[in-house]
Amino acid sequence: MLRFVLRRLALLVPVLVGLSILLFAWVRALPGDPARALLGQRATPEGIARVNELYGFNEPVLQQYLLYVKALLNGDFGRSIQTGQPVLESFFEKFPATVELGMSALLLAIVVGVPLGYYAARHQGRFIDTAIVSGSLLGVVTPVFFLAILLKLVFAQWLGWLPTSFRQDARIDATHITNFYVLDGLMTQEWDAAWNAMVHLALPAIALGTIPLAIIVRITRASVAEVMHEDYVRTAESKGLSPAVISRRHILRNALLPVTTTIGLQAGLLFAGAVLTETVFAFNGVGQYLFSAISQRDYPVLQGYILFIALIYALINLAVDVGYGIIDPRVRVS
Amino acid sequence: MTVTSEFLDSSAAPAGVHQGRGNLNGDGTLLSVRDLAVTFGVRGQREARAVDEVSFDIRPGEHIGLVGESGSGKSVTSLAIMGLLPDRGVKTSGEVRYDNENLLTWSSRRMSSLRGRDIAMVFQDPMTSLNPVVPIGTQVTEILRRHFELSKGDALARAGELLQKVGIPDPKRRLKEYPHQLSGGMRQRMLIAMALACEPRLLIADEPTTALDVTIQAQILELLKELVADTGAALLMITHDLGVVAGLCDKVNVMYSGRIVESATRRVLFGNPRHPYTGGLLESVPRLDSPRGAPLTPIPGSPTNVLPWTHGCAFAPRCRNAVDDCRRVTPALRPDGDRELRCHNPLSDDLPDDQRTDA
Amino acid sequence: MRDPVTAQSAEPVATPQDDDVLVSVRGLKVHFPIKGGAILARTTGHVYAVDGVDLEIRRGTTLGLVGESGCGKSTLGRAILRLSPVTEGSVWIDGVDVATLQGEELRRQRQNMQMVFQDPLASLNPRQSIETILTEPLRAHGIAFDARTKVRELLDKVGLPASAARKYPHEFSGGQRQRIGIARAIAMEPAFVIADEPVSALDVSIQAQVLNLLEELQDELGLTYLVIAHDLAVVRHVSDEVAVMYLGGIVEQAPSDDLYSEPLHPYTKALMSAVPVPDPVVEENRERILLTGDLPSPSNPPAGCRFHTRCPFRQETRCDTERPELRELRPGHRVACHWAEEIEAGTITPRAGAVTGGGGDEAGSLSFDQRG
Amino acid sequence: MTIPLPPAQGPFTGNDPSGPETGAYEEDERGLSLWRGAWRRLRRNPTAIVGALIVLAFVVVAIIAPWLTPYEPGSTQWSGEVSPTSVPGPSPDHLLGLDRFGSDLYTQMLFGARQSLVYGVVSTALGLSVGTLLGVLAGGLGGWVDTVIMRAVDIMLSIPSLLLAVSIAAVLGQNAYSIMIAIGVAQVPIFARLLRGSMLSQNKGDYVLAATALGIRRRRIIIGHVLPNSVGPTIVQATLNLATAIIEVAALSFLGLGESDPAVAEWGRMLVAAQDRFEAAPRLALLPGFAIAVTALGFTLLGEAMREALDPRTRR
Amino acid sequence: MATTAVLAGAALLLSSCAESERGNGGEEGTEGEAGGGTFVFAGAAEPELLDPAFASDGETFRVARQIFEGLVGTEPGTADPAPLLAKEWTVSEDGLTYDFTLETGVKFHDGTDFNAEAVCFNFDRWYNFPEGVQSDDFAYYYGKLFRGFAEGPKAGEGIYESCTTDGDDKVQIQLNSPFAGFVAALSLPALSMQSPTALQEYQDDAASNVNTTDYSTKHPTGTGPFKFESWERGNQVTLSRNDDYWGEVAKVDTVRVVAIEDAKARATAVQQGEVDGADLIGPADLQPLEDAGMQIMAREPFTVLYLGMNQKTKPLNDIKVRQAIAHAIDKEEVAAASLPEGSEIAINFMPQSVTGWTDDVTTYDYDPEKAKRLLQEAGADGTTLEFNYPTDVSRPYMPSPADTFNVLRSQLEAVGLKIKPVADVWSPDYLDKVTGSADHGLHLLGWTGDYNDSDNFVGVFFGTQTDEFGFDNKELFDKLAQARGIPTVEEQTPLYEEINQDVAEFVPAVPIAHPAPSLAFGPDVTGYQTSPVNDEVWSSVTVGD
Repeated sequence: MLRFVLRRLALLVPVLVGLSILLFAWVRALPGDPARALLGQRATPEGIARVNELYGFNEPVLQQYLLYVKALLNGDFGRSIQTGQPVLESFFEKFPATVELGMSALLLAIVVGVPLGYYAARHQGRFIDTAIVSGSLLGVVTPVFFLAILLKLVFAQWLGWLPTSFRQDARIDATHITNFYVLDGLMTQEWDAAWNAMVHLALPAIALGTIPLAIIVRITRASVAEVMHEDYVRTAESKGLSPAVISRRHILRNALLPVTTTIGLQAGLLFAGAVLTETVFAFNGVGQYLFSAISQRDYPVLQGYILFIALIYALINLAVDVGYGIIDPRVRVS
Repeated sequence: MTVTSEFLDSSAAPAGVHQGRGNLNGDGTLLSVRDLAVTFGVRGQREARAVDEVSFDIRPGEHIGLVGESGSGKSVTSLAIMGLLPDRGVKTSGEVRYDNENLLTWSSRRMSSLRGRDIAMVFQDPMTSLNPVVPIGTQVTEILRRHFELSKGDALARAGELLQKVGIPDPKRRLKEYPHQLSGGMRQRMLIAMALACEPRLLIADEPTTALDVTIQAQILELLKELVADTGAALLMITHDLGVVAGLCDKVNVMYSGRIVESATRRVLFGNPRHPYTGGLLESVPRLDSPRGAPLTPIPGSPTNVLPWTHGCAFAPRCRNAVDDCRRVTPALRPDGDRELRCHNPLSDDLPDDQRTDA
Repeated sequence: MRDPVTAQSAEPVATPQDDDVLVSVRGLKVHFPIKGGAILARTTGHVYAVDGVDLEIRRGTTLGLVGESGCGKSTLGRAILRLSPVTEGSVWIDGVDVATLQGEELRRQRQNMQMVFQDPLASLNPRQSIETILTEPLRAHGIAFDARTKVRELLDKVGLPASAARKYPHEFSGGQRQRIGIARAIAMEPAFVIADEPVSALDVSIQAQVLNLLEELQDELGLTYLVIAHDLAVVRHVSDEVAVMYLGGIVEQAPSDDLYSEPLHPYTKALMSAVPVPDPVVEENRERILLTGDLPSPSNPPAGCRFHTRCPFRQETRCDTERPELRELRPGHRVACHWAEEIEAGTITPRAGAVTGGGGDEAGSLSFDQRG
Repeated sequence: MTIPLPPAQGPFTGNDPSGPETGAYEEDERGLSLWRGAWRRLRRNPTAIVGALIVLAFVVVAIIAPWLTPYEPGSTQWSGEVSPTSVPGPSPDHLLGLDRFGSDLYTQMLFGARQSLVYGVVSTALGLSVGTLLGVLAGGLGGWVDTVIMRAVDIMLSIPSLLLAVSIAAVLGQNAYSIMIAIGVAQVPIFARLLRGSMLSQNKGDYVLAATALGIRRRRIIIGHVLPNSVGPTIVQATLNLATAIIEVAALSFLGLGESDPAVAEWGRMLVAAQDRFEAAPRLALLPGFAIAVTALGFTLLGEAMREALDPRTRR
Repeated sequence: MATTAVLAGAALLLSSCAESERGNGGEEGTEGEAGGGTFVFAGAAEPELLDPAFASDGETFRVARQIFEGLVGTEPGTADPAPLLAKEWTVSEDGLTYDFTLETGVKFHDGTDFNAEAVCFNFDRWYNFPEGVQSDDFAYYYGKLFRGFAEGPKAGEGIYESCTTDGDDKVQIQLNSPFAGFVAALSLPALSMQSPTALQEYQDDAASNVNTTDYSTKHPTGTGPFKFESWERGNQVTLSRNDDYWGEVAKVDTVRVVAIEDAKARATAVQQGEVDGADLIGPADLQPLEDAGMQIMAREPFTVLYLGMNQKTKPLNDIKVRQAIAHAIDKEEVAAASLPEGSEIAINFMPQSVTGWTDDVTTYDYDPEKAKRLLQEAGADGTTLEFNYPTDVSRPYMPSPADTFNVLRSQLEAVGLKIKPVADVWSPDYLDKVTGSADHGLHLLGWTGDYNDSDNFVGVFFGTQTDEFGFDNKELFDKLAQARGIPTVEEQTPLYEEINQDVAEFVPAVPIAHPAPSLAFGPDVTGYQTSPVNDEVWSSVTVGD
């Protein structure tokens, strides 16, 4: 297993190097001048030249890249052109928000999706199955941003039950240690802060979690339906085991293997959804920041963030594979 | 409930094994199948009758063979007895009499406490019949714990003994392993160990050696024979391999397209097959003991070239002996001397008279 | 890719000039590398699938190759046809060493050597009609033909109606598909055909049809066959000569009748005694030599005689240290066992408990009689 | 629908006289190729019919949009009637009312279908063709070509596809082409990997070995055997990707990277433009939102049905 | 405009209400006379840094105005200078010497005394900024207003001469050339007084990035009614009441400034009570918010929105075409369709309250027929014009660009022009294209005044040859340079009036309106005093009832 992990990590290196080159080239291919973005409406040509010189943007690209890599190797991801904040620092400030959002969305998707999928599979062809399958189809095809807008309209604006933006009510005096607001609230025993953070998570998490939820329902259903007809389930039945044991030990344990892979894949894909969700809900996370970095041509932020996301994406996939090995003994030996 | 340990202690008398565990049917049979019919219905398609008019008896300790090619309905029959056919889209009629009751009318809950304990089953493919992600130990102990009130430790100890019994070396280590770490033969031994764990009164073996190599097959058949004899269980052997039943079964039922076409004791059946299908099978399979160069006489067509039984004899399109009646009149399974036969024009009876017990 | 460790028999073998012999295999080895390593893939071992095989097949005859799954018989068959990489050795077919051919030369040579596969459905391209399947090889080799007549003729040869030409593989039954596979193999009128488990995927009532067809075609076209199967009865039925394979090597080879009447190798004996016979009388009176354990892994074959770990006749000496050569014990009957003579003479007997049966299950018969 | 049957012993093989095999000897008809078989199964699948109807409706509307409305798309001639706080609702002249820019909403919706169709089809076709080419090269040639292509694909896949599309759209600027290219390029790795994977698995098939044994040239094997058997999943994926593409076009518009003209009838853009008129006229957002979802649903249903129809396991 | 007056009245009313309701207490019930509680305000972006000397963005200034004070402030509700830290001042005849008398007893938040020495410390700091921060992205305002530093490329061009103290409460600033807008300019937050102690301890003007120094992120120290508490990047800035404030102590305990980029989201946040107030409310949201019981306020417009025309492109180089376009536009309709209530129609490129505004200019009344005729005369009817406008942005002068574009487009199309829309993301794409390249035709842009100075409007627009307008009009450039150099406002006035007339004749752009930036507040907010130049200090604000 350790070998496997090492091998995968080693394989990651060329991908990241390739990605960093690609990113570097791409970021510089973006039309528009970061200096202009920084200086705004009143920028003068001298001012722009000065900023470009400051950030070394008028050096040859190859040299810029080498300098960038050199800094990277020293753990320096550069500073945001817009805010001057070190990229690494800002990433770790914003990353908890996105993780919190993504985890809630995923948790929602798993906690609701797996039982629904299982239930549908066990009632294949009945009305309830059709209903669940249709619902999940709708979930797959509804654009995240549309759903986000709808949720906002219904639950925030019409019903006024849930907040529309931010991670926490600005009126609450909350201590932020880890920047995971719910966790912070629990750690500091500021219960209302934790609760408030959770309430703020509700709508974004639902919006972001719907697609993974729908996909998990479908995969679980398909997987359970397939496993149900496996020989070993028949063996289990022939042993006279109780339906509960058959479901849990023989059907679910096997059926969840592909679901695990799906969950991993979805976890990676949440980043894309987070850009849209965070934008709609003014949720101050990586997605929103990344998107504004694209429009602001904030080169260091773009390069750093996308590299991080790719890395995390790869690590999630690796974790899924490792996890898969842990739950599937067949993979363990090889 | 106390666990009977005779199985583990082979010196104990097999007769005592099933004391207090149900009765025989009134006619002395352990299991009596009468007019079993299974119909599969799928939305938008015509119903398909997979098994029809199937009747046979199993007495305690008896070995019964059910022989047929794929699609002949032999496995469906066994699943129907076990109550393992899906609820939806399947209609089962007839009677499976056990303990003077019709199993087909039992609730699924009641059936599930019967399965594994009174009637157990070994399946064809040992590769797919074991749960790949559950340790072997759990898979053996779960059946013990389901049917006997055993602690985890006791169940595990007993599972170890069972593995030993079926010839799996180093059972302690094996119990912690997973099925993929075993060879095919070992897995089949595992399945047999599980099936015999509760010392059932009837063991149904559905093609238990088909997926195995011939030397392993010999091992497994030998093991089955031995264990079934030890526990005194009856055996219903389902196979397509006439060789397997020839050495094992007291009585053989040959199925074709969902119905029994010939039924007799093995000596009678193999010595003098009368149904053209049985005869054809025997003539078309190369035999190790026949002189080389003896030509094979194949059955023409394929098992899919069949008539529906409602329009005559299903085998008629492939039958060398077919007469006009065969395509018009559905033959019934009738006693014919020392056997039961479903044929309008059976093969000639060419055995010497002294071996016959004419009706 | 030659394995230095096992390369002792690399000396060139003289071209077999015997016109009678169509196929001659010398010292054939197929070793598959096992890839491992933490970071960079490297070879950590080999699967010795075929490990030094010599075979000869005379023109117009059939050699049966029998063995259990995992013994390397299919790999051997594929290596002979260069469908598996050959690690070492030569394969002379009709005067050409196909083991050394490459590229276009090899492709050309394929006209002369064909294969019938085990799974008829999997080996037919599901998206091609039968006509395409049958004519594609002819086109590939630039053989001129009239499609209609040729296809009709081929189908006729294998006992299928001409109407089959425009259908697709999935529309046929198993036996019919295998006929198509055979028709395709003979389309280019090859001299040599390997049939790899040609009937094992078929229903029992169909097997005879296909076996008969193979025989008819051999008579008609003078084909030379290598029939690979795990079923001894099938192999015996179709073969003039039989080779028994165990864990990458041939352990016994003899004319069919000799082998079956007098198996000399303990493995052959065990194998034959294990085959059930559909005759209660025979079954009840048979002695059965039971082997213990499973086939060892071909990636880590036992030293000495590969069979010694399971052999009921195993001796203290030689068996676990010295690999027995295939030697001719009688004319045409070769065996790879150090103790073959002694076993045959009865001076070495199998271990106790390895033999069962003999005299039948008396108790069973008795109870049966009582009940009857 | 999975039929619960004991494996390998389906009772249908024996008793169904209408089974395809009985007639094999007698009738001289054209055989049923896998494609035709799949088509037949597709036609009988209600899911496919619903999906196809939606897709058909969508395509027809997209094509004949100009004949369904008396107005020009993007015409803002009624902008005077629209104010920040009021947007005229449905009336005989404007079936769905006006949008916030004073265009006829009904017309905009119709032409939105056209935009979505063009964007979806062009971008998917781009992704499909480039991806297929790369996949065939990688899967067919193997070796270093495979390694290089797959590493590149890995790199592309290491960025979530929407992010990739956003990045590309940002580079290419705000116009229709850049959206199509962005979404198309983001699909390339999906198709390349899918096709390569299915080609590799087909490569292991016996029929490929058989073709090699027959002496058929490698190139011919790849093109004539492996590829036709590998494209099934790709076609399914392309259909499903049409749904994704339509949603992603809308997402890019939503992020302000789409078509630059505010009056252009593009559902995603209409949705984002409608956001600040939500109270005044929710229909401005709901209609395009539902239109996107329903269209995506149509393609998804069709794709799923095709997957089912092409799946060898559902073949009888 | 009537509406403006009403709204301004409302604002006053609100502040007087605050007086009467004071002391009712917030939920926290803090002691003292203040109302307590937390006031949460949403801007459109987060501040860039907290040292206003290096800032030029409104969001930084919004926060800075609560923490810092300058020598000069503004009259409430106007752009006119008013005493703040300086009680009074005098100017010499030649306009070069300024004498300020300071408030006494004022302390910075860190306890440092505010006195003449501190004032000179600040002036000297600005003047001696190292070269690294002299660029536009840092000391923009000082550089623009004082034109040079002690060292660096613009050494010697500066107009600052010296600062001398006379006791603790008297300070004299010496300039080396006259600057009519000097006093008004001192009301800019960029020139507010900062604690010398804190600056010395935490600020490093020579840092490679002054945005991230300790001072700029954690220790901004001024004399204002609120003290800096914390800044959670990307989240919020928290300020607390300065209980030792020299003037009237603020009423709320805490102030939080949050950033919500999307205008719609800001409005929703106010409506949902997630924030107490928000700036730059979109025109479409005003009515719904009002209906929901929220308070709407409009600043007196100190902005201008114009339709720019690039004379580098044909046929916009033809004055007839430009006149035609001016006649084609119905400014009232544009305002009604896309601008908040309270916006004024523009005829000059500066709001009415700025020196030099005159109604004696050529006004191009809405006359489509005349426009068509002019186009025909110029042979330009049916020409296709590129029309650039930004997306995803709301500026005080341009709350809803897409809507504005849309109305303008239909008006221009109505007179026979064809419009090719080109939309870009505001920053940097749009700005790049419109102000940094010649690759544009018509475009939307505008300006928000920083302080009451004419040059801050027309001078910025038309003072030199620019890519934005693409014309070279030496006469106009000279006039603007000359006006800038005149020492007193009184003398400047006629010249700026003349300039406005010239510009109107020349039509380099069409002034459309002076949009009134709108703010929205929850129903329980009182005492918010709007300012045309955003000089809004929240000490009088109360929250809760």
